[in-house]
Amino acid sequence: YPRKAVKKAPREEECAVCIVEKKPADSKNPLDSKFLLVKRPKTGLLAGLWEFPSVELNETCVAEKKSAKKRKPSKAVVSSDDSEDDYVPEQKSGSPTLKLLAKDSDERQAIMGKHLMTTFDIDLDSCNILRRTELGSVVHLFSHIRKTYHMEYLEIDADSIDDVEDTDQVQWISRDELALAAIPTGLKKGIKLMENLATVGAEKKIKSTPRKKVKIEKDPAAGTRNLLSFFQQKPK
Amino acid sequence: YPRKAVKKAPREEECAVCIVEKKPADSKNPLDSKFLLVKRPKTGLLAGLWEFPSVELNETCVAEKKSAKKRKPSKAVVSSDDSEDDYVPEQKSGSPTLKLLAKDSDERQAIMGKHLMTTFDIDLDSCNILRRTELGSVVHLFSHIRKTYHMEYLEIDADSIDDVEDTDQVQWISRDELALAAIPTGLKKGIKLMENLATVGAEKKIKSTPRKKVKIEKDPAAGTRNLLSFFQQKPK
Amino acid sequence: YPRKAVKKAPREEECAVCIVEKKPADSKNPLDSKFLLVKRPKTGLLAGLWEFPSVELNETCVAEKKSAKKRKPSKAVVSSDDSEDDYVPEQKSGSPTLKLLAKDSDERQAIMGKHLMTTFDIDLDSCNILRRTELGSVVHLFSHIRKTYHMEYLEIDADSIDDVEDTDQVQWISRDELALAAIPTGLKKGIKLMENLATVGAEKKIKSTPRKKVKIEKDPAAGTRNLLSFFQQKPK
Amino acid sequence: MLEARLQQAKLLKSLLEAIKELVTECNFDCNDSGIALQAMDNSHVALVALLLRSDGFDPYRCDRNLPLGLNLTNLNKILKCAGNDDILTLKADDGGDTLSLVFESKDNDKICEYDLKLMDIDSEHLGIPDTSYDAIVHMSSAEFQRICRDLSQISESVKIDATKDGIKFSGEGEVGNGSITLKQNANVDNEDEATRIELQQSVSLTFSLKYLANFTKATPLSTRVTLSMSNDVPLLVEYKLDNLGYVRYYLAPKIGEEN
Amino acid sequence: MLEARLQQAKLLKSLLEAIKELVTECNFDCNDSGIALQAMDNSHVALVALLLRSDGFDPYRCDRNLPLGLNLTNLNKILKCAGNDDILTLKADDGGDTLSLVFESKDNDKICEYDLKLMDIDSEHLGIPDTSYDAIVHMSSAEFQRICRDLSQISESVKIDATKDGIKFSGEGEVGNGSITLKQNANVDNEDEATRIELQQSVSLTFSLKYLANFTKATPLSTRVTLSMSNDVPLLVEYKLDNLGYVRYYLAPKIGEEN
Amino acid sequence: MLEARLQQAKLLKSLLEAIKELVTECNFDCNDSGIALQAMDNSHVALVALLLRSDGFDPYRCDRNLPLGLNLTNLNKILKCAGNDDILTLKADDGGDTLSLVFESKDNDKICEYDLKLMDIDSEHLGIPDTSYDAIVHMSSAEFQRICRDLSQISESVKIDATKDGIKFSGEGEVGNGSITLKQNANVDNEDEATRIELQQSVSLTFSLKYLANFTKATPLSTRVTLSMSNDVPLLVEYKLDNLGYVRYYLAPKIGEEN
Repeated sequence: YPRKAVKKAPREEECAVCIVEKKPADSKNPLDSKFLLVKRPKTGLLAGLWEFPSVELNETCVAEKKSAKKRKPSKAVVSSDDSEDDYVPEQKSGSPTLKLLAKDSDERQAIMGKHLMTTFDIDLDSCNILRRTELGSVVHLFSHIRKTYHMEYLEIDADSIDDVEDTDQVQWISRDELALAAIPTGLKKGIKLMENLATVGAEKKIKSTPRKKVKIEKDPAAGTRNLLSFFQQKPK
Repeated sequence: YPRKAVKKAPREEECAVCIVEKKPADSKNPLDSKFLLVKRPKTGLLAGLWEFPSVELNETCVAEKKSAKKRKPSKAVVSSDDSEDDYVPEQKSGSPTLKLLAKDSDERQAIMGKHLMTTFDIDLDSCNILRRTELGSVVHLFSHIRKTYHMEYLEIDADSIDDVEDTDQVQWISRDELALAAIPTGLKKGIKLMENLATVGAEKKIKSTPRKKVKIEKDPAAGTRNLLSFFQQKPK
Repeated sequence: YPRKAVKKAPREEECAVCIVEKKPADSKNPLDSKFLLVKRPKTGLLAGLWEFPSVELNETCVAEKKSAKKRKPSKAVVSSDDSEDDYVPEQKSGSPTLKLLAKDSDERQAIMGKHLMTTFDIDLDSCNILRRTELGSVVHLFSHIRKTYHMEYLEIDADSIDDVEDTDQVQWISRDELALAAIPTGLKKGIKLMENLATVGAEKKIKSTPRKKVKIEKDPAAGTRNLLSFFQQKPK
Repeated sequence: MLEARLQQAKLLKSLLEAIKELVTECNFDCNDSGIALQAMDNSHVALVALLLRSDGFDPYRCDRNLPLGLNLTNLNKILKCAGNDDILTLKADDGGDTLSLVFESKDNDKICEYDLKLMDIDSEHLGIPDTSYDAIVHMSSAEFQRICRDLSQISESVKIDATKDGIKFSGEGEVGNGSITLKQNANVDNEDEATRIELQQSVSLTFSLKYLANFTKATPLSTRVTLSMSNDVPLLVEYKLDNLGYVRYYLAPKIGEEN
Repeated sequence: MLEARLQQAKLLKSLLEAIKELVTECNFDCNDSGIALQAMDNSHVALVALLLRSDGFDPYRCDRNLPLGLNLTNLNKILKCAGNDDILTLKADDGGDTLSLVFESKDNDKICEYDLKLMDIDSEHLGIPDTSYDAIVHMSSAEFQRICRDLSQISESVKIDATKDGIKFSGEGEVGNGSITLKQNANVDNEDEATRIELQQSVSLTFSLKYLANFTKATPLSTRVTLSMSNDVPLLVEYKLDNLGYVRYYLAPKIGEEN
Repeated sequence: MLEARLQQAKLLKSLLEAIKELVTECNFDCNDSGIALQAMDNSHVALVALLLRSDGFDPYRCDRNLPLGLNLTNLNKILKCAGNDDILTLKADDGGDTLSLVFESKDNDKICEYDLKLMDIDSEHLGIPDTSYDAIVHMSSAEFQRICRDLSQISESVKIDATKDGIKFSGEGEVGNGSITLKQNANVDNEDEATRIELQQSVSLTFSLKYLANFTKATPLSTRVTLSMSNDVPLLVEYKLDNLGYVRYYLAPKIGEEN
């Protein structure tokens, strides 16, 4: 037989993302708002792209990487067989999901609050929060990672936080620049969710009401248990 | 009831746009042409994007802005209720269209001629115009503005105008760069119209003939009267 | 009658393109790879865009250009009649295809090997080639050129070639940057072919097998003879 | 409180199709005489007015004025879940924030209940003056739809000329010109196909084809349509619903020579 | 060696449509009792199991176990080339690397032969325990498809409640809520329309509608469908093929209050 | 001056569909014997030749040679406005710059008049030598369309082998190989389905499937198609129009082993 296709579920990763909008309290013009963007590290997945403040939620990432490293110690030239054996052990054990730091939106908001504090000096307890709401979750497939972005939207009164100079790594950019920035596709879905939310908010004049027009591209398998927890894998 | 939706027509604005192509008279190669682009101001709508030379045609814009300012004098923290009350007065008066400076293409061409002269030192009376033609009108919807771009296309013999150094604010760019430049979506439709025109011109070898393939996304309501000029709003 | 439409076949040009991937031999991570990009000359078709190493395969290009120049000696101002008379002679002679330097993939690989050697100092004989395979041909239509890109994919062990500093004209960029780079549309199809190949390679763990998912947008007329070699043009 | 029962869900399904492209959100104004709706499109050049009389329902109860603010896209999503022949019941409480829709199939034991969230919509009601039109054309609704579709191929607007002999629709565009003429033919066999014209005075008016084509989404509601015209006055396009009410569209004419 | 002849290509065409969206590549396991397939979707929440018994073919020959690794997208491309009423023959050699498909039309002298490349697929077989379900619902497959489609309009998941009186499907979303109830009606005239419930105990389970809607691609295969449910156990959705076998889908339930 | 009246607009509508994807602009050459068209596709590998004889029209008048330069996309837009059963009249003046099309419906009082702008097209006429082909295959046009569509699933080109026993179409691609064989069957009941082969010598030629599939847009024009082939010569695919003329397509063969 000519080809092999060993079916494997991609590695699951989850990530909390927060779209922070800084809005002059006395402005009705949505174009006066600024959004917080951070640059990704220069190496690794999506290197150098801009993204919203994000926290990886998978604790075991580090452990996993370590074991992967152990498996390729020699620097010998190998064939182009770029197998992904590294992940097979997880597969076999029947638990393809890594351990999560936060299971629900409350926990995620707490983690994100700390992250904004330590990384950007934004103290949510002392600043004036105009709105904070979940946008939903967006799933993005990379070559061997299935990444779930849990998006929230945070609107802060611009007068209640200190102005910080833009740097190479952190910037506050306008709504129009947002549309042009080099942001990973996965997060662009988040922008869309936020824009819908904003539209609704603006039109309806009532906040935290049931949203409409927000078409979330939800993963249909989200929230569904894994079949492997019910059925046994047969020995071959 | 949970939500409010006050229906309001967006503010109407019109704008004359001129795609200026500078073409070496001895070149048959469309890639030798250069197009004039200007950078938008650093603030306001579409800040920092590049656009073709444009003239706003609505005289009352300034007056309107002033009245808007009066309505939000205090810098107090308000709720996220980003209403657009500012525009309601116009609405009520039953005349949602602002006063126009130019009603037809002749008037627009005159205004644009002056603009090119004063802003870019391009004197249409002294330079060699190879072609000047209307491209049609393109409507673009912003969040609360309905903007009509009246596009014209102006082809000038490159030898008949002075070369000017490109600056941060004004540039002559090539056809290929045009496709990559950060130009507002609304104007990109204009580029398409021009390209169709160019194609037709090149293929057919006859200018100012009925164009084909130029599919203008016309606003179906254009040229139609407002119903409010016929029917009375009932008191509530 | 209002318009003329003289039907002419576009000029045919062929070009060999090589996507060179430099891959650390000890890395299974596709994101560690780098791709070789070159900047196009500042003038001419697609000026200033980045592309993969490419060799034009049409010998007569130069001769053709010369004859074109002869036909427009005076710098007089002409009308906007941008005819393409230059190519008519070829048309009339019934042989719209220029002479090709390489007819099959072996010849193209030889030419590309020389090109990589002389231009980028990459000596295929001395470095460790992990994979070299044809990706197929992609046809792109410019205004008056019908360009066939013969794409190949070359995977080299990163340890077996010298690291070279990136310059203004030559860069090794990552897979993610590749997605964002200003690469001509025609070549983007090539990237897609390569990605499909990579996916298949990774999933199936067997190289040089019949590929799947690789949907090549082939020109349906490719490989078909010209009707003019069978039928005679009637005198008018 | 509203309770209104319709023998065939199909009617409401078709009504929604007929108005949802023109209007996204609006109030259904319910009172003891029936359910009415009036709304303008975003550009304020077209208006749709809908009336469903209470006697078209059985039973119908509505004690006091009750405006139901609805998102038509969402209402349409729910109506898609009704079978054409289902019995449909609308229910709403006076203080409530939902419209309840119940679909019962006639032939099997299936009941569907949907609750649609209501919105508070601040609508503007326009007073439409009684007009005695110079020309009233009765014609096949399918033929009117066909004409709008055909002329859209070549033109963006249509000039309608009504004379005592017939009605002529004409347009022009890049491709060329076209005109379609229907002769007055009161005596044809097929009543649905007949074209009849009540004329006080010849009229000639120009309209946006896109809007007219939009109005013809109401074609499934009636085999006949009526075009009422006077010069310099909005066109009235009316589809009558058998014994139940009507859908009326108004469209402002185009100005001057521009098209 | 496999040789299996089917009187109507349509059956295999419909089977492929029923599983190809869920699974892209899998093994058809052939042996003397017939052809079987088992595969999970990529997310590992759904499983499809297919059985075509040998006596549904005439003739059927398969000497020893023979797994045929197939790309279903490619197989489907080839099956699209078969007429619905063509006679279809599958052939494969024991050591071979192709599956041969022959389509013969009944009425004219046309013979189509296709060779499909095989793949070596390392599939994981799951042992599915015998479960005595608390509720088994027999219902019209078309009705089930309709219900999944309708609720998809407003919701991403469906709660299924089975009681002795009937089965209720309900969902909720941005637009509002909806529920569809089918009453147990063993005695209706139309056998295909009847809803019958075998109940040990009431169940209430929530599932992803997208997956259920995917399963209903099997609707053309049978007029009836069976839903077998116990709390906290994967749902079994089964379509029986007349005298030939079945398609079964398993779907894990949703967790907790999230939907 | 041209005046040509056709009893059924459908014929011209179908003809346009059959050629508009291959050719965008070309001359309809009118003279006293009828209307002819000849045009190559952009890549210069295919040619379409059309003839409508004057006696298919009633009346037909054309005093002198009159080339009508037409944009087929625009002509098609206007023909879409004709009902299938409308009576169609073409009119053009000798010095004019428009083609006038009049559609009259048979059953009601509707007249449509369209004016299409003409273009001055500098067309190249090719002399097509009379060829006595080695193999001429008469077959069902629907079957030919089906075969082209089916093989397109797996291949980009088709090899056609004609022998005295039958005609074989075969292709190969990533997915696998396929072949479809039609046996010569002169005596079948259904005349439209029969496959007949006039053979001087066996031929084997390879063509681009995309172009062949394009030619089969002419299928509605005739129940039969004729494939005429000699080795190393363009294929002729002909659809005859009852008593009126023909559509012929020529396609150059593919070179060598490349496909």
